[in-house]
Amino acid sequence: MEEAAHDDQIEASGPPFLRVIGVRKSFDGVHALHGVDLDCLEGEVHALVGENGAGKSTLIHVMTGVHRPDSGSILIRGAERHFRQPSEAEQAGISAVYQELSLIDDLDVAENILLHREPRRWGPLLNRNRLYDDCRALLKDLEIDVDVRAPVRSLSIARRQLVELARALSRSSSLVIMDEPTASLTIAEQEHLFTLLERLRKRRIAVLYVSHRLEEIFRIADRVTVLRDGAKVRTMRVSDTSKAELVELMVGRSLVHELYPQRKPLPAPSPGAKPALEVVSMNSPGRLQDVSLKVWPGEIVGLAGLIGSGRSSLLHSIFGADRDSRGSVLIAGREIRVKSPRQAIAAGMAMICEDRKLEGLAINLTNFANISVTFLNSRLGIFHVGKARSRAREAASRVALKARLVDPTRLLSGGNQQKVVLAKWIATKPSVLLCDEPTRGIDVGAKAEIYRFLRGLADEGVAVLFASSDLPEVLGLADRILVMSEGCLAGEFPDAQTATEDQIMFAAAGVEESDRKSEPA
Amino acid sequence: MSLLTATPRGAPNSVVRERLDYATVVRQLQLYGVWVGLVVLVAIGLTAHDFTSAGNIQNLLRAVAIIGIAALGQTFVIASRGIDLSVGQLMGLVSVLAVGFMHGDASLIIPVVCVTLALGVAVGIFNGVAIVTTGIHPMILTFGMLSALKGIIFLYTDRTRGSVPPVFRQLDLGQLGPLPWSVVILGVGAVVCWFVFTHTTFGRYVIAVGSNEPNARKAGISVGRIRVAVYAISGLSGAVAGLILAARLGTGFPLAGQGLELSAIVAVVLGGTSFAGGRGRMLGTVGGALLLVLLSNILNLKQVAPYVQDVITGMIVLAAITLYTARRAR
Amino acid sequence: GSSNTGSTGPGTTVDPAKVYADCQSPDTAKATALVDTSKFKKAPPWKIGLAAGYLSNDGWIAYFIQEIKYHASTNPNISKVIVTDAKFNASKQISDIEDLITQGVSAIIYYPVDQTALKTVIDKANAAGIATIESAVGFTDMGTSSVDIDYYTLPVLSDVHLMQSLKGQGKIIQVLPTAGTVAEQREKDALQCVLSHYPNVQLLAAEHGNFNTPDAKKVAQALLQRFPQIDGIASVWGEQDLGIASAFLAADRLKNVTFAPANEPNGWLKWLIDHPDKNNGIVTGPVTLGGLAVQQTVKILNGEQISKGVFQDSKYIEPGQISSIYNAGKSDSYYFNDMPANWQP
Amino acid sequence: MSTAAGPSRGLPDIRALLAHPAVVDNGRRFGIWFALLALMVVGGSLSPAFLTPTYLLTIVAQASIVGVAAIGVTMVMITGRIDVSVAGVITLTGFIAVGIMHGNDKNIVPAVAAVVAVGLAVGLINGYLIAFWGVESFIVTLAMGATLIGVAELYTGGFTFGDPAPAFVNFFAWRPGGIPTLALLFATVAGIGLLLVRRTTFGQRLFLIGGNYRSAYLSGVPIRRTIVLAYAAAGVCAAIGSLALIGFAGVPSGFTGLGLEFQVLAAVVLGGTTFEGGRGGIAGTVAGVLTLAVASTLVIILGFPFAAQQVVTGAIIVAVGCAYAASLRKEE
Ligand SMILES: Nc1ncnc2c1ncn2[C@@H]1O[C@H](COP(=O)(O)OP(=O)(O)OP(=O)(O)O)[C@@H](O)[C@H]1O
Ligand SMILES: Nc1ncnc2c1ncn2[C@@H]1O[C@H](COP(=O)(O)OP(=O)(O)OP(=O)(O)O)[C@@H](O)[C@H]1O
Ligand SMILES: [Mg+2]
Ligand SMILES: [Mg+2]
Repeated sequence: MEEAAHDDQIEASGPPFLRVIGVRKSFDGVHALHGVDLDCLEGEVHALVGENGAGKSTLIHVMTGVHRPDSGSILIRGAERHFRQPSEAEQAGISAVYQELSLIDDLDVAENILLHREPRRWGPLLNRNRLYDDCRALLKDLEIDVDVRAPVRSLSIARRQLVELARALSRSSSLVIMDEPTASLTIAEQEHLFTLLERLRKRRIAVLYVSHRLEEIFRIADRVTVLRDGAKVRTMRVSDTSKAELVELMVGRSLVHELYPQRKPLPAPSPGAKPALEVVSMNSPGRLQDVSLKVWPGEIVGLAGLIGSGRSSLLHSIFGADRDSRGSVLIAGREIRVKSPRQAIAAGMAMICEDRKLEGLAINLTNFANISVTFLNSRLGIFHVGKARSRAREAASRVALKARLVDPTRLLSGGNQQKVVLAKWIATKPSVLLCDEPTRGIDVGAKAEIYRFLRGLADEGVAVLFASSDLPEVLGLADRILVMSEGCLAGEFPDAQTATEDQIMFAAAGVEESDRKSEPA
Repeated sequence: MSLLTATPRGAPNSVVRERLDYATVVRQLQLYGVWVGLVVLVAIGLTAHDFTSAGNIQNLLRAVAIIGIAALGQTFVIASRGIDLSVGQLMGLVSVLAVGFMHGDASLIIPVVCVTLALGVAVGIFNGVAIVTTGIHPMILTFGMLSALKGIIFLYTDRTRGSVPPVFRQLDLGQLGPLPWSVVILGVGAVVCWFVFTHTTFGRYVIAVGSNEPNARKAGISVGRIRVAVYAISGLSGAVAGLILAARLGTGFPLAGQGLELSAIVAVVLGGTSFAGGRGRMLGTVGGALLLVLLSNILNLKQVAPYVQDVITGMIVLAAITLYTARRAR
Repeated sequence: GSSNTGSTGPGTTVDPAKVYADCQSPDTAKATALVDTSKFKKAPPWKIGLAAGYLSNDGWIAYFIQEIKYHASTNPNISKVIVTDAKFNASKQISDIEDLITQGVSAIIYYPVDQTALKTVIDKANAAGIATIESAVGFTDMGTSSVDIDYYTLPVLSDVHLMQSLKGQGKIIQVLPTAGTVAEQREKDALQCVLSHYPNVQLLAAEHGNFNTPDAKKVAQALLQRFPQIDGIASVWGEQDLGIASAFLAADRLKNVTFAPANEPNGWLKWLIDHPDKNNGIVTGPVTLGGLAVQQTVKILNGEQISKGVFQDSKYIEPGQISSIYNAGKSDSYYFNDMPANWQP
Repeated sequence: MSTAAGPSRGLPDIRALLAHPAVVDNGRRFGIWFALLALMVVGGSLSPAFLTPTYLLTIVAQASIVGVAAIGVTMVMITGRIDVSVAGVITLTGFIAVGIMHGNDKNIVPAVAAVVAVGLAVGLINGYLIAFWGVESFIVTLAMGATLIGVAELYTGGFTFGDPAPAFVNFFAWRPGGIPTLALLFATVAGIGLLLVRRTTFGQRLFLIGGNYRSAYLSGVPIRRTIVLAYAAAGVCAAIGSLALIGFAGVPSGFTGLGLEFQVLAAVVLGGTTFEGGRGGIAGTVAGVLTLAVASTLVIILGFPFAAQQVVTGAIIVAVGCAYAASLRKEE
């Protein structure tokens, strides 16, 4: 491992700013990291890539003291450090833009940017004038146009991301870590970020950059480290590798399509056929604008878009989970009233949510409780445990759940937790399945199983509409792709097999076809 | 020109989401409800005989001081998403101990005040440390503390006991200009708390911790220390309120603090501080305490029968709280 | 006053009269001082404030207040009674009295949450020319006047009867009202004094029955468990005795125990009538105290000279006589009183 | 790799054993029963009569008032909400019960029906405000409790009028087979509660809501209805508790129910139902109720003064609560 690290070093001018050696971390038996090495050199942009759930964010959390590693060490300029809190990492010169936004909604922009580093007067007194002046100056310098006094609560996701960025850059740190900073930015904003990164490089600041978008990496990074299933696969110079190689290293197999089940061409819908799901003019104030779509039985439709583009909002609206939304939903041609998920379920819909722990599972309860939630509707209110158990067992075996029903869901791996979610929904025998990031944070093996499972359902005639931020996944799994941007449908790719990542990206980032030509490739 | 000013097309995302929706109305209510309530009450009060007499105004103010001061500390706690039920009995304990120790001796005032204030802070720190280290729900912990403190009061004395030196009684009876000293303390306390809350880094951290604890931690804030500090402040304010209680009663009455914590909490909530944390209104809290006292005063002056008073007060609090904390359940 | 026929058992070497003489209420002497009330004299109509320390505690208080209202209504000079309720909050009672002063009442009748805590505001009322009449919780030399049941004499009377019935020998428990109240303090002191004359009576424990039946029952159940032998119960509140009796009955130890005479809630009278062997008489703590308080107030407002304190005598009523104050048509929480039917709740 | 950690001095095995999920889990589930057992052993060694069935049943009967009310509150707390209006319900329904019975056996049925109806109504209002308006449950039930006490005062004018019917009192003084009827009542309500929580879809939903409100909503659990029902159950249980209180006392209960809400809360929490919801259950609550009852009897038997009883109660709550919370935190 040592040798590998030396091989890849660009300059050997003293120890790297930060070196991570053999870090391991597990959560409730899920091994998120097992033995990762990494180093970040001054003036270098180091990219970190890996599939969803490879452990990138966990590694970052370990480096910034959010999590403590189970074992392994972190060296700053050659000296070992144990960060117990984020503040200690910050003092050591590390700042981070986390993947999930880490702002405080109840504070304003300036208070957030300088949180815990406020300009003071006479000890603990807040110097408000300087706070706002400093922030204004900072944002001006970074060319970010946000009102410093605006409450963060009122900002869009993209703006929050920019504030977050400003916060990380405002620290005079020696290492800036960015976990998917471009995930919600428009093309213009992304370009701007890259010029900022250039500036950092010039100031000899180390940057650790996580992204799913490989083009970005080839544009800005010096070296790249690939993680897979919690372990480092390889670190190499960007100039020595190719996109194809990176993909192969990330996925761990040379043939990507093995991961995804075969697509059969759908028969053209017969004239009288009704779509399984039809959405007409769905609106939700501030979130969705006039979205209409159809999904045919047996079809898998992928929803692509930037973070905050409204994919989750759309799925929630269809599922009746957004009270502010207006629009009609038709199931098999019949308009249904969906003012609550309950009604949606009764109409034959099912929805796999984006965040398992927040929206999908009560992790402290047993798998049985979590699976049986959707079929608790016996008339007399008496709970036939035996019957329910056999039904749950059947559902669990269909998704090949590798855990006992009586186990608390909290103890399961991410993949198995997701299978619990799947199991609870297939137990309802839905005709329309909505999935929001169905493979987020789970390992490749489990992903492949879930893809196969979804395809299997489609083959049985279920209509599947899924949102994903993982473009290869959208391209690989979907029959048809819809792209969302800022609450609207911004593009459709009727045949997913012929679409490319670039095309989708451009549509998602809100660039008209005409502009695209002038963009640097 | 900045690269980032280009307005995105469609742009529901960049719309500042301050629509006049339900949540906004609730927020406005939380901000101004208490003042509106006060204005209405005063208008009703003006129709009562002698409402505006100097004597009545002073009575009102004196009555506000104790609840108001305890509620100030409670505001910090609730803004940080906690609750302190022990503060009422703490007030009782402090008042009983202060009276017992002084026993009419003016020379003991300063040491006794110091000791009892320290006691309040110590109880608060205990609460905070237990909550932070074990993760126990603050309502349970401080409820246990409430029982324990009540017991300690009765271990010390089971009957009214002792007296305070006349000088000490000036805290309640004496005046600075038109204002009773206790009200001066409340005023100063309110200003200090407001200042600390809005103009120091600590205040920002309390909001951050109450609003989103994990993110506050990520920003480098020592969440544990902030929590301990807010309970310590609550303890301190409870002790100050307890001393004023001692001055007001002039004697150590073991049951004196009973139930005061609930009045304090109601005052805080009426003032617009949200139980969900992340938002605190110090001056609103004072307004809330004033509202409670004014209500009782006006009902008395209007000669409303006591039982009816209880129902009216209960309903008003119920309605106010329903309006304030209602959010769209989903 | 009372007259005990005196038993002649082997243990009774004590003359009750001696005990009464020795265990004098600390308050009686002070109560005889004369007070000049000319400065409180007012022309009618009078508005009277009633500052209650609490309303919702027990039936006795409710009847007491009703008595005040009734007697006020019979006096054409009294135009109104304004009631405030401090709900056991000493600080609120101060505010309540201030509010009454603001309203310019002619006199204030009050029963305090805590006596001493009210001193300043009472002085303030007096300084403003408003007479203050303390009532119901025990004599105080504070304010204009005090109209009370003697919470010291009443338990002494009751305790002495208990000692006599026990023939000066045995083990007793004391069940006290709510901790921290004046009544509780005086009862403890009274029993201590009485016991000092009866060396062969042993006080096993003193616990709180809080003036009410369920709490007293719980306490009694535990005490029954703790002490295999209990000969006597020193409790002067009939409502507590009801709970104690039911606990002793359930434990099948009722036959061995003697109750001190307690006060006169209807339910307790009924129980005594139903259990003649347990009937040891009662000592009254009459709710007519309310009427007395109004009388005293009227005297003051007329500027008459009064004595500082007035006591509503607690009488011992012989077992055979208690049916005279028992009212079979009324609820258990009824108290014998002097109000006409339309004033009865 | 490097620095594989693990201090291997002292008692690593025992510590590892204690940290084992199964031990932690069972410790949490049964800890309160062990505490109860320990208290009984202490009691038995102090007073031999303590462990006689008669006396133990007496304690159960004593505990039945808090116990019955706690069953309903447990359901509410499993959903992650709270109900402190219990004392208000007990007080108001207590007056209504004796007011309607008026010492006459004929009136028992209407009285009981009215009491249950009022408890139900209060529960429905609480539940409606909390489930449909999303009002903070602590503060709203607090205000509700205060209002109910005001209503009780208004209703009675401070007087208790009426008496419990003789048959009612006799029924609760009865000990069929040596078992006090109050203990039977408690057992029955607890049994029904246990069935509701363990064996009905309603019970299952309580846990799902408390475990994760959002996921329950998105899975089609009728959240509001379930919460309203839980509060209704709490209201009904409190009303039954009020009947138990009258039965226990044999006289009108007046305002003696005041302050009971916090005893109920303490018992539920000791039983392992957390404020955050999704955990706990009826069995634990029964143990919590009995533990508090035995503890408070013990301190009297030990001859501790009133003050010490308070301190001990507080200390038990703090200690058990902290231990429980700490064990949960370790798990995270
Ligand atoms: N706090 C946590 N508790 C339990 N498991 C966790 C936690 N954080 C991460 N994991 C698990 O650790 C694994 C790695 O997750 P991590 O978030 O580091 O992946 P990632 O590479 O950042 O993925 P993505 O590209 O989706 O951001 C996943 O299986 C995830 O479920
Ligand atoms: N409850 C809400 N209140 C206000 N705004 C919301 C709410 N939910 C979402 N939004 C906003 O609506 C926009 C669309 O968000 P949404 O989560 O649907 O996007 P997404 O494309 O699914 O992104 P992600 O990849 O993060 O899931 C975002 O700007 C978000 O801030
Ligand atoms: Mg990540
Ligand atoms: Mg989404």
